[in-house]
Amino acid sequence: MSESERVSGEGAEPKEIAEFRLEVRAWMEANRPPDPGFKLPQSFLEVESERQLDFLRAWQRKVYDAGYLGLDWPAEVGGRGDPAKRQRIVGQELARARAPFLVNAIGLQWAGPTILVYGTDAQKKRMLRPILSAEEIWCQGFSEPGAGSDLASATTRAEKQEDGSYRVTGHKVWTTLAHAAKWMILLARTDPSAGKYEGLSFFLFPMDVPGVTVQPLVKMTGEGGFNQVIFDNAPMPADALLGREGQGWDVALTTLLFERGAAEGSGGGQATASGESVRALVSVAQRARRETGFAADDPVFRDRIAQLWIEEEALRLSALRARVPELNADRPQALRLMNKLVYSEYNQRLSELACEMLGPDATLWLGDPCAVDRAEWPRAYMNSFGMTIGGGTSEILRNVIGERVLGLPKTR
Amino acid sequence: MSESERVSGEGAEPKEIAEFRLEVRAWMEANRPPDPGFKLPQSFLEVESERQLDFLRAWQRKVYDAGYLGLDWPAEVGGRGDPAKRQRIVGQELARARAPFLVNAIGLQWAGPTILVYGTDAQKKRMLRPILSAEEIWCQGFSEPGAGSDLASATTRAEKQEDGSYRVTGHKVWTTLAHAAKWMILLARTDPSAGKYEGLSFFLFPMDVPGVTVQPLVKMTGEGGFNQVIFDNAPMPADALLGREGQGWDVALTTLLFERGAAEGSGGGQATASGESVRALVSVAQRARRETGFAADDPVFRDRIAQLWIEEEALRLSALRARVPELNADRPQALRLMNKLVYSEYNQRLSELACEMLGPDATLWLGDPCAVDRAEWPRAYMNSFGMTIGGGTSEILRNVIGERVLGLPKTR
Amino acid sequence: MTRIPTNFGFTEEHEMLRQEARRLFAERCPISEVRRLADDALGFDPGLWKELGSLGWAGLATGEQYGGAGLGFLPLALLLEEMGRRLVPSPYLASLLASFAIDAGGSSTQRARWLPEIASGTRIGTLALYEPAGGFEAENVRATAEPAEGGFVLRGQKRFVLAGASADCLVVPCREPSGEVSLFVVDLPARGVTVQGEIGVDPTRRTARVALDGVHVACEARLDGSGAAALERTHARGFVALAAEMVGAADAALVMTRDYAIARKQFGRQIGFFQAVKHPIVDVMIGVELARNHVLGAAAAFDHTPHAAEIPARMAKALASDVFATAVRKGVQLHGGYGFTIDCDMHLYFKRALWSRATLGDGPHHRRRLAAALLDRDAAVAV
Amino acid sequence: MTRIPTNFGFTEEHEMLRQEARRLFAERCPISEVRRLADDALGFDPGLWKELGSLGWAGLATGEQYGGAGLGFLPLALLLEEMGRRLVPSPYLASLLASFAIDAGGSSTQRARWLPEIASGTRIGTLALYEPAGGFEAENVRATAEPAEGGFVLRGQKRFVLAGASADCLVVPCREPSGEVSLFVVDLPARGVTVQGEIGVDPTRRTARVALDGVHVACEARLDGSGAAALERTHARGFVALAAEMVGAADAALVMTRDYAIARKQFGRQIGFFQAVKHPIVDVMIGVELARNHVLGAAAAFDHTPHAAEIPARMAKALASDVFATAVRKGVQLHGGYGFTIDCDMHLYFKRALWSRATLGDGPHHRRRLAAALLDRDAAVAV
Repeated sequence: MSESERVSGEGAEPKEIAEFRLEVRAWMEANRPPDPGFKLPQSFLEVESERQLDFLRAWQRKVYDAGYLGLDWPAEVGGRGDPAKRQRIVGQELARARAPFLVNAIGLQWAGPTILVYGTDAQKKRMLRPILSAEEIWCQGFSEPGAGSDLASATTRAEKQEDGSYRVTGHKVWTTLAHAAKWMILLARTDPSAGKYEGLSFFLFPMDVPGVTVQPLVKMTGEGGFNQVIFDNAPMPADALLGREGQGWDVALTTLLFERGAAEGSGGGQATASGESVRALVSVAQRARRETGFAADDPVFRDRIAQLWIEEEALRLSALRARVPELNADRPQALRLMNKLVYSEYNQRLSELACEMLGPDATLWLGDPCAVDRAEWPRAYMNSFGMTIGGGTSEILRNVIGERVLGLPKTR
Repeated sequence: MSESERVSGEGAEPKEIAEFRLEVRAWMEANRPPDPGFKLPQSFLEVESERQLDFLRAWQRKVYDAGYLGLDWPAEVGGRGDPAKRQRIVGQELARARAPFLVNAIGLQWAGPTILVYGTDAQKKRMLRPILSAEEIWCQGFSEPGAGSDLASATTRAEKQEDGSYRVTGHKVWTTLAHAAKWMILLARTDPSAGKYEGLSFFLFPMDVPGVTVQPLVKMTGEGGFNQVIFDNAPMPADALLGREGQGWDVALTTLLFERGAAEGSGGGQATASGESVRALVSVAQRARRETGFAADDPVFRDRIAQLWIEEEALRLSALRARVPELNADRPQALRLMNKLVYSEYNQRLSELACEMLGPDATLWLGDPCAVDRAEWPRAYMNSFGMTIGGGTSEILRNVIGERVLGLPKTR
Repeated sequence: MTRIPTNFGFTEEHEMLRQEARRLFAERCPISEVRRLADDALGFDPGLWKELGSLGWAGLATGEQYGGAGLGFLPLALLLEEMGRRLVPSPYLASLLASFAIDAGGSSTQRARWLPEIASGTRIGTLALYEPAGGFEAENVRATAEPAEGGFVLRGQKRFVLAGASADCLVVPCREPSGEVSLFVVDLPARGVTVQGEIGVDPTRRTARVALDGVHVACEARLDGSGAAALERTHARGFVALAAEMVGAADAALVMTRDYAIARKQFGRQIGFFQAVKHPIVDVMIGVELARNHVLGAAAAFDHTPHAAEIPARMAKALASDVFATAVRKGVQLHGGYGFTIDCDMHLYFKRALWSRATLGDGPHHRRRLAAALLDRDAAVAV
Repeated sequence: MTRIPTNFGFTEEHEMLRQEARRLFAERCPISEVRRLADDALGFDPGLWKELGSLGWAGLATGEQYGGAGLGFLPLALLLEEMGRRLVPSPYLASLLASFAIDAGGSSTQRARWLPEIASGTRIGTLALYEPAGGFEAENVRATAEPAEGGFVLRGQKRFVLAGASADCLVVPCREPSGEVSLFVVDLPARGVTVQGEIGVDPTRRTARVALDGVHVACEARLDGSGAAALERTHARGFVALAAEMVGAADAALVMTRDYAIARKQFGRQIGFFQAVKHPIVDVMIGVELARNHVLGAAAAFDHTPHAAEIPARMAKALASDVFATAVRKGVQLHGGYGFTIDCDMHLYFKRALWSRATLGDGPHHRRRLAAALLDRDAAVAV
């Protein structure tokens, strides 16, 4: 088998699917945008500038217009009502083509699918199409300074007014894309007298109202892309409510399942084509000079690279196996709940290993003319913590898996 | 430097100490007993038979008679009142000479030192000398079926009688050497109405009274050496009490400090001469056949062996550094409290690595004519769990260190 | 592009087999039975062995033309996982290796001669994997086959021969004067063959030393195909068969530890409350599930893309070896003092893990080959 | 038998120095100052540098006959640990490497010429460690020194030169036509030397690319001793100097994480209650203490058994590299979202760890040499 075949995404496919894949692949090849001439972010978590945003919106729009987004969403909201499988194929081919990522990821992967589950018809009609077209960017307002892992402790208040509308006061943090967002999925407390979980509600909050202050935060890489958002009596219409009042925690858990890759239905597939990362690692190993030659010739590094390859392949196989219920009979939720945990830690070890192999060359930073791959690897290693912390820290996810999948007693 | 020098125990020593070391070394060389012709246990945790016991008692007696035990115990109880350093040297030279271990380890290392701290003059006079001479073997009655890591939950009851004596009823487990012991250090509840900690007392219990049943337990290696002990209204005199009634938990914590190597004053040094283990591992690596030759030539195993060497040396240096208070100013307790944890896990990884390198050869067991080193390595790997579990599991010790050394909140 | 089916080729028939296997082994091989057989001279239950034969499971993957069920590798992997879960002491794996070898190296005549009896369970086969000098690959073979009147004379020492003392038929790699390795099938007992049971760390798995001291075999006893190639194919299948068993056993060790963490209380709480107990259990579960992915993937590869199965097979054995080792290491540790005794069943899994990791290549062994396939242009392994 | 003193040769004088250093850096280099200097063009505080000179610390280990304090390596290690703790941006380590090299390679005349000014802090020295082709050992040197009238002409490229843009004096290894490597001392600025600051991941540590484009130096600029031998001795001291700094910095990262685990509450508890937070912090502490043991042991070895110091030195750098990497990995992770921002000081330690691990050999690099010393009879390393 050639290298390109070895790292491909899927098992043997029915003819129609294989044809669809080839069609997408050809389109990507023909339409992938050229290098814009300025630094692009590594993922949607690091979008800083207007020009980055414009470029990425235009690209997502192009993919949508070509008919490759929202494939598994209903036609009446802008989708195509196809099986989820086709959307996954688009995601895989996007990654394979090394095309830019889809910038409205929070809308496509978390907000949209949640609205599809809990939204009224009016909400679906209004919200979903602009998610696909990237006309309206979404952000997520779950975490607070005092409620990071313990999301249910959120204290941001949504106070109901006489006319049924709400006023929001509070403080959200780690709000990726808030600076660009038209909408926020917001977890807020509507009933402070109710229990910790029962007092929460879930809203589709319009960011362009008065009383909203977005302050950029800077990541350890020096990059922006996430923010804190301060609400000072900000107004929100009655129909911003998603689901029922007091149902917020349940709705948020659904969102978290999408966020952790534990449920299907994202409008645009995640960029997780298999083989991509280890292939990049191999390229680093072949260029990384060690005392004994190149890292690719050093048995100690070879052993670690092989281990990562094994894990990457195991993750790829998870995607196949997750769709055969009988092969998950003993622990139906396991593969889905562990996906984000395993991937994020694998990814962290992989990017750290790349830095290790590169040695001093990995200590050069963005802007240095000799930096290897524009300092991609130390940057990727630092950014990898975004994934092991955000969307449920690895520590919290181990609790979740232990409790929900294995029935171990709750640690709290 | 030659190999034998590289693995030696101590730093440069004052002349008198160096002379003492040479004297001990010469004595060991001349007096080390020959192979008895039957299987000896790997440590005092695995003593099974009468003949093993007799052989080992005789050896300890010989060491004591030569003046090399109890060096740092007072002369009036059978010791010599020397500095602790000399006793350590004996321990190191015992290990260096590959002499048999000292069988009355619980007496020498845990019971004796505790009696020295808390005992009355009468108790010291009565108990200590026969510990040194191995005339009276000791065992430890702390753990219970329901109180393993949570020792303070002990429910074994010591009920005070009108004449001031006690009656003991209860169940102790993992009681090493109980089958051979004349005495037990016993943690028992004297006041069930008092608090969990306050209701405990500490006793020097005579094993040869009615109402005591010793049932051997068998380890996963198939070896014996530890037991459960069932007390059915067993009598115990008033002067069996060590310390005050209700002071048992404090006394037991002192014992645990000795047990975990966190305090000095043991009557006979532990067999932890540095270099011994990695040296043995190297010998395995040089004989272990791998696909590419010997494990000693395989860079992946070489890397792991070197890592263990680094850790072994770090442990050796701990022993030196622990005695310079200024070099421990920031965390005075750290080195001592972490010693058992680090050593036991290092030892477990080392013995597992030996098994890995040996491959199929490590799957042959005691009695097979082709078993490498009489199956020492799989046996050592299995026995290594005795140390990561007994005397405070690794998990509990991490709590203890986190709480006592780092001031982290208690996990309970 | 060469790909396995997206559902691994899994069918309802496979599911029925899996359930049936789980039921049967739960009933016929509870841990009390494993303990009984651990002390038994023979080391397995001939009744259960016979039943596996009559269920058609001894020849599950063997072609129908040779008396097998011809169901392929995937159901075999599912069956082996269930056997591993119960640590079923059985010559099953031994016989499987023999049938793989005869299938890979034999002419159709030779297959027809030996496979049906093995597939029916009438005869127990085995493959001589190791020699005293170590290694199981063709290049490690030092036993010799000298041409002699009407056949060959075999000489050499073999070790760690699975079920060696029970086998009726031994497939043995020997080196011919040309330097080539060939596979010979020796019906046992045979003059010149001495079988001596080994005393192994794992009492649920019996192995033997086999001495070949001038063993005369007929020409037809030499399998027609290249011995080296046949061995390679056999080994790859062996990696996955053993990995499947290991995944089942690791899963059982995990469940046992999980159950103990729920049942056992300390400090007034179930110990599974404590993350120092909970998180290692979760990590073991994750490892077991990932290793299971590889077993399924590799099994499907043998069924659908056999020319590209070596890499998945090595991945399965490498990961299963590490995961099983961790599962039992944590298993003993988290059971505390009890886990360290022979009363706790964990030690049986612990010993099986030691044996299984060491046999047919461990993590470092297979990762070395995988790295070559990934990193070296001129890798010998087909990727 | 060659042994270090049982107390590492530690004295009251060392203790006073340690306390004084801790006090001084706490006062003069709080984290706000580190942040200021991270954005500063020069990258360090010349006032503090001058003060180190006047305290005699720039020449702490330099012999008294060359203007140093002659206190030996142990107090130097203690001082560097305190600098690491505060991430003190300083050309100290650079100048130290230069003085090690001149001390190791220079004749007494050469030492007398350069060491006093470095020891007094009047001039900043540095050593050119790397070249574009990688590696810092003598065999990696490709820069050349051609004999020319009255001296030599140096040509080549050097990278990752510590404090390169601030240095007054550069020790540079070059290869002579004979193939031997020699060390040359170049007073800066010099014609033909171009220094270009690198943009590094660690803003508290400045490095530079240095181009030698036909640099004329006098005969006396070539250090008399064997360049390879001098480099080896210099590197070994460099391993421990850097390891000492790393241990201090790792300890600070540990303490910061510990403090956060006590201050931060989630689920109604201090997060340090949770073993998933507590136990990794404990493991980092254990690693830091073990690495500190090796730094002390190696420092004592330079002072008392210098012929047997290479192994302890490599152990110190190997362990410190891994421990510091773990300390900051856990440090960021356990600080949660905050730890991932530039507002949290952890990122400064994280970046220092990346730089420090990569420089002067990481864990695998040194373990490879250690394994050779332990396992190979004909090891090049003196054990």
